[in-house]
Amino acid sequence: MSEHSEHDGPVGHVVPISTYLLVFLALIVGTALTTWIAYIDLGRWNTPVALTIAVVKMTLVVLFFMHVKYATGLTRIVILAGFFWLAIMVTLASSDELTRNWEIVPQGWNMIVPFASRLF
Amino acid sequence: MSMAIADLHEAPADSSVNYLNATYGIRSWLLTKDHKRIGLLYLATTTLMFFVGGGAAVLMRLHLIEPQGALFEPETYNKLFSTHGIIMVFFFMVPSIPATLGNFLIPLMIGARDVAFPKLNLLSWYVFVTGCIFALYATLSGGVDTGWTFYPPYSSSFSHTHVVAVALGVFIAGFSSILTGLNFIVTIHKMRAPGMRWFRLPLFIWAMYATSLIFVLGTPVIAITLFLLGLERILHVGIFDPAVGGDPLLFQHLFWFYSHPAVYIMILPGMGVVSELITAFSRKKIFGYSFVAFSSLSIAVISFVVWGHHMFVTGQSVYAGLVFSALSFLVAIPSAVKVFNWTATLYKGSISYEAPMLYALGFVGLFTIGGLTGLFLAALATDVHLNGTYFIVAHFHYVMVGGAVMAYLGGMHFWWPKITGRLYPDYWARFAAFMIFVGFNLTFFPQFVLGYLGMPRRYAVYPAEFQVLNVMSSAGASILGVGYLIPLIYLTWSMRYGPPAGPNPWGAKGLEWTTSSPPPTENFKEIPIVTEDAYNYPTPEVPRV
Amino acid sequence: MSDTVAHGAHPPGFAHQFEDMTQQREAGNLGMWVFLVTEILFFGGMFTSYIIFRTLHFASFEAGSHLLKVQFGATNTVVLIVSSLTMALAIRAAQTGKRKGQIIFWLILTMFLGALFLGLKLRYEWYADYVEGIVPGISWNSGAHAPGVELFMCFYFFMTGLHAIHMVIGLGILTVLVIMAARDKFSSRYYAPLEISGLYWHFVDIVWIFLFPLLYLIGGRYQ
Amino acid sequence: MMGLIQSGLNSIALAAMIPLQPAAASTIADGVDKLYLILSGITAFFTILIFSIIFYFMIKYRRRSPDERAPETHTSMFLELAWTIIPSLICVVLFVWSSELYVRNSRPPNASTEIFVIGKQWMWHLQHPEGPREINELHVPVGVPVKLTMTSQDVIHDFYIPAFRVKKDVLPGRYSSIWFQPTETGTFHLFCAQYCGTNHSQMIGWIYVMTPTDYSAWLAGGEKTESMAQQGEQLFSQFGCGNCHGGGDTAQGPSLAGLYGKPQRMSNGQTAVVDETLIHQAILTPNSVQMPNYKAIMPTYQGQVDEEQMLQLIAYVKSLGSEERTSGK
Repeated sequence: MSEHSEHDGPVGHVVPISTYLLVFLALIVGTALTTWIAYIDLGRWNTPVALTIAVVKMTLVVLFFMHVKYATGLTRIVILAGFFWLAIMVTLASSDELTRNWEIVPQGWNMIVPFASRLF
Repeated sequence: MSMAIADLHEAPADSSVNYLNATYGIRSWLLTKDHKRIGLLYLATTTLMFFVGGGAAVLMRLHLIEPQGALFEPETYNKLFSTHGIIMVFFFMVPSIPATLGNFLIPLMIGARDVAFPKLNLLSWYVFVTGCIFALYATLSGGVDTGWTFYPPYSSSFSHTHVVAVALGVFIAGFSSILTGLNFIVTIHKMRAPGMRWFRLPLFIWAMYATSLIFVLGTPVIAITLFLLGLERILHVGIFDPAVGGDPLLFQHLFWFYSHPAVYIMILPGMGVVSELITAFSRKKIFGYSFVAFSSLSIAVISFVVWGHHMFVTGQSVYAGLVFSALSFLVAIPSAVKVFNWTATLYKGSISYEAPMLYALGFVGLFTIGGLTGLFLAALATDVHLNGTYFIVAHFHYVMVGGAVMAYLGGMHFWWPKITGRLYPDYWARFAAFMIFVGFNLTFFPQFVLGYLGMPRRYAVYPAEFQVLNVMSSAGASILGVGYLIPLIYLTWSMRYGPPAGPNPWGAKGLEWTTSSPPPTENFKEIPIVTEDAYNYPTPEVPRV
Repeated sequence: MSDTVAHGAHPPGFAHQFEDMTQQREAGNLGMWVFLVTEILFFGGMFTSYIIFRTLHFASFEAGSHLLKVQFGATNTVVLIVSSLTMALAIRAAQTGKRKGQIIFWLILTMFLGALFLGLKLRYEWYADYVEGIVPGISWNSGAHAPGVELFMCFYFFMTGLHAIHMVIGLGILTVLVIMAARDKFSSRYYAPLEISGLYWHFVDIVWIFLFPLLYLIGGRYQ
Repeated sequence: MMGLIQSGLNSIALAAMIPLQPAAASTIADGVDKLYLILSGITAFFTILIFSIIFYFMIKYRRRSPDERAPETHTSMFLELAWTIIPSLICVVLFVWSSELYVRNSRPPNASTEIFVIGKQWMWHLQHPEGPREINELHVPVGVPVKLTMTSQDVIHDFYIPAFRVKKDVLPGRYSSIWFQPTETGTFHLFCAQYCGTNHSQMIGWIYVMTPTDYSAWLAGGEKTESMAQQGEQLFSQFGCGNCHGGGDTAQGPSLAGLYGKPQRMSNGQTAVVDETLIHQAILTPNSVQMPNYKAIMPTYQGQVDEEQMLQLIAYVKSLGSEERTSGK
């Protein structure tokens, strides 16, 4: 049940136009930045940087365009659950697919050492 | 079934207007937005699918009486077990308790007029029926022979059967699950009656909430997986094809990401039902309410991280095998907690043995066996030997049939007076419960031994030394089959001829028993205000009102 | 809880199973978010597969990525971001009780941008790919590319195709909204359909925000 | 409780009629059986425990009058913790035990005889390194570790010998392996345990475990054939592989001598061990395993080399071992 009461006038939070425009501008800058960086050789960092920018852009859209900044905790938990489950899928599926070619495990519990050394 | 339901309105249980006789005619049923009527629509559909899938099972067991196969060509046998698996898993077990009992009971139990989105609820049923039609069409027009697991490259490139039609049916039915789960989550969050706090909810609601989580988080993955499989089959290109660097095992990962949790879609609602039954028939508050409630949620979460135990022998990496094995053992613990708490609830109870209670106790026993034999399959070294044999078949039937179907029947018998306003003959109900229990054990216990002896599953013909156990299993299956027909007969009979039930025939607690049987269209004359915990059965200190 | 809403005459759009408008609005909002979570996992199955194969066959995926037309990918990203802004403004117009003409204007502009996205994609990317022979299963020049590139292109078409299907559904929803707005259904008290559809539209935008770098910008284009 | 009686009766009846245990004929079997027995013990213990408690409560606390009320009992934190922690500990023990066993069982001894297996709908094709081929039958000597290298020509199959307690999927496009060391002579079932189509249940065969002398006689008795490595060497020259992979300064591809089993840096920056799967990839999709310092000029042999020839080529590459050779011939 809802706890907060609403008066006359609009239900829900009205975001000022200036905020929308700022967010929009940030998104455009982000897009330009990703594209520009793709043409610069950062070695192994190209993908992480591109994805970081994408995550920032997503966060902006979710918080402002989708009003999550003004939403209840429940909404946030729901969203986080979605990403958490996606992370489960990626992590555990990769735990097989990306370790198949690892050298066959040594005898007995000595395997923990090479196993751990692959992780770090 | 639907004919019989349509007849109901001619015999109103009491003089007042209820959801069954509020409006008349087929149209009023097909366009209903009442969660109770939608529950009954699901009941009719899933019952039909159950007997289609069950028919396939009976034919399979008859075929296996002889080592060389008594009845069919191998191809036909393969289609039979595929049909059995696909229909039973996707079109009966998954929607059974959630979509029938869940739909009927959730608003009643939390004190709401309806689910949050009644139109969406009706739409889910139509989506489900569409899925059923695709599956039935494919079955009738030649069938499918991939098994319910659809493993490529067999399903994508080698099978000559109606894979795409069936996969499409499952895909469509998946959306029905998603919409139902979504509806339930929002209903449980937003539609509870005043005073119905989370820790006052009946445990069936907790179980349904956990189930809905799996619906919402798992089903989209099977949808996209089957979508990719269909594309691969139609276009002859795709990501599961090793010829272009793809990986058939990736399909298995994505498939089991849904299909392992799907096992808990089947068993969690059953656990919820049993929590209701055991408390009602022993007149006791549940032992360890919060432990039972949280074990439902933790089962839902853990169920998503154990899927790799289906793949210990498929060429999954040793490392992943170790991770998945460890996680798989985890899921045993909340299940054990539940079993112990149910048993402890009986302590000092006032236990009576009407049919629903017999089903519930049967559930606890069979689920215990089903759960414990799961340990053999979580353990890597024994799984290597048992994977892909009849041991697996026996294990998951103990969980899904001995567990979930027993609970479903128990729940059906428990709430039948509420649903129809009529009582059924208890003698027959107990007889059927007994017969199902015996038939079930005779069917599936020998399969544990068969599996350990090394008989692989999905064999149309088998070496002669396995015959004795197979014949025992087939004999059990015929008892089981008759056992399932008996309730169909007397429950249908009771809809017209059963004595009126009254609002609370069992003396049970819970909001659904405070309204008339059958309930009025909007469930309650006035939205109730909840002031006490669930299962607050009167004790000697507190005189019964 | 606002009693006037609960016990007075039912406002437009009020459904019987709810106690009041606030409960109804919250339920609708939560329902949409739960649906979007299922969408995350629906696309997630594909993203998971993509991430795995991209790691396993990095060289082929890089080669495949360079077959894509990055200028159109970038342009379309901007187009979608603008459409998200116009969608947000359409909702804001309803929220602040603006005249229906203004709501319809923003909605139509959103639709136009959505259609522009699909048009660019169809004409300058997919059709061009078809002509070039880099559409696996339909027009594939097997001699010119390694098998791993075919795998990449499968992913490219499956993922962008699925995204495009979502765009088309979005355009359908927007059409309904325009009709509803034209019939004066929305007010500052009731704009739930707009708000919920907006969430969907933004979600589709977010999917593209990830598809763009993941598909078009692998390994850098600096070579 | 009915289940208990039922199960009891079942067990007695079964014990009288048929064995409850499959033959145990490999070094792996005993360990697995021991774990199986313990697990069965745990299952029986808890099943009997739960059934007896339920049965006892059912009788002791049966409702004696319709108005009877049950006294209130309170949740006991001690009990809750006990039945959370005890199962957890049992699970930890089981996990450690079974994983250790599994890891031990999955590593073949270094001196294993290698046999090559191809699964196809619906038969098993096997070839000994000495050359003899078999269909749905496998002859092996007792007491010698045997390693199987397996691949599939079409769909996923599964190589399963119940008496040895070994099982592994056989996949297209990849090589999987299992090993076993028979401890008893005799004839044992070979099953396909992964559903593979219409005649899945006929994709079965026999494993003949023979004394070493019988085995040598069997090997000598068949038609004289060249060893797999020799057959592979012939293919190697037939396809002209030696032109580039023959070693020497002017060679356009890497020398294959001593390559097998060694990690190699690929031009995509990743390191991969040269194993069966990698050799397979190199022949069918050369670009996917391109090595630095060499030009990507190797053509694909897709459609020219079948699975059987592939295994012979692999056997040849493996036979090159680590000894340095200057020419392919």
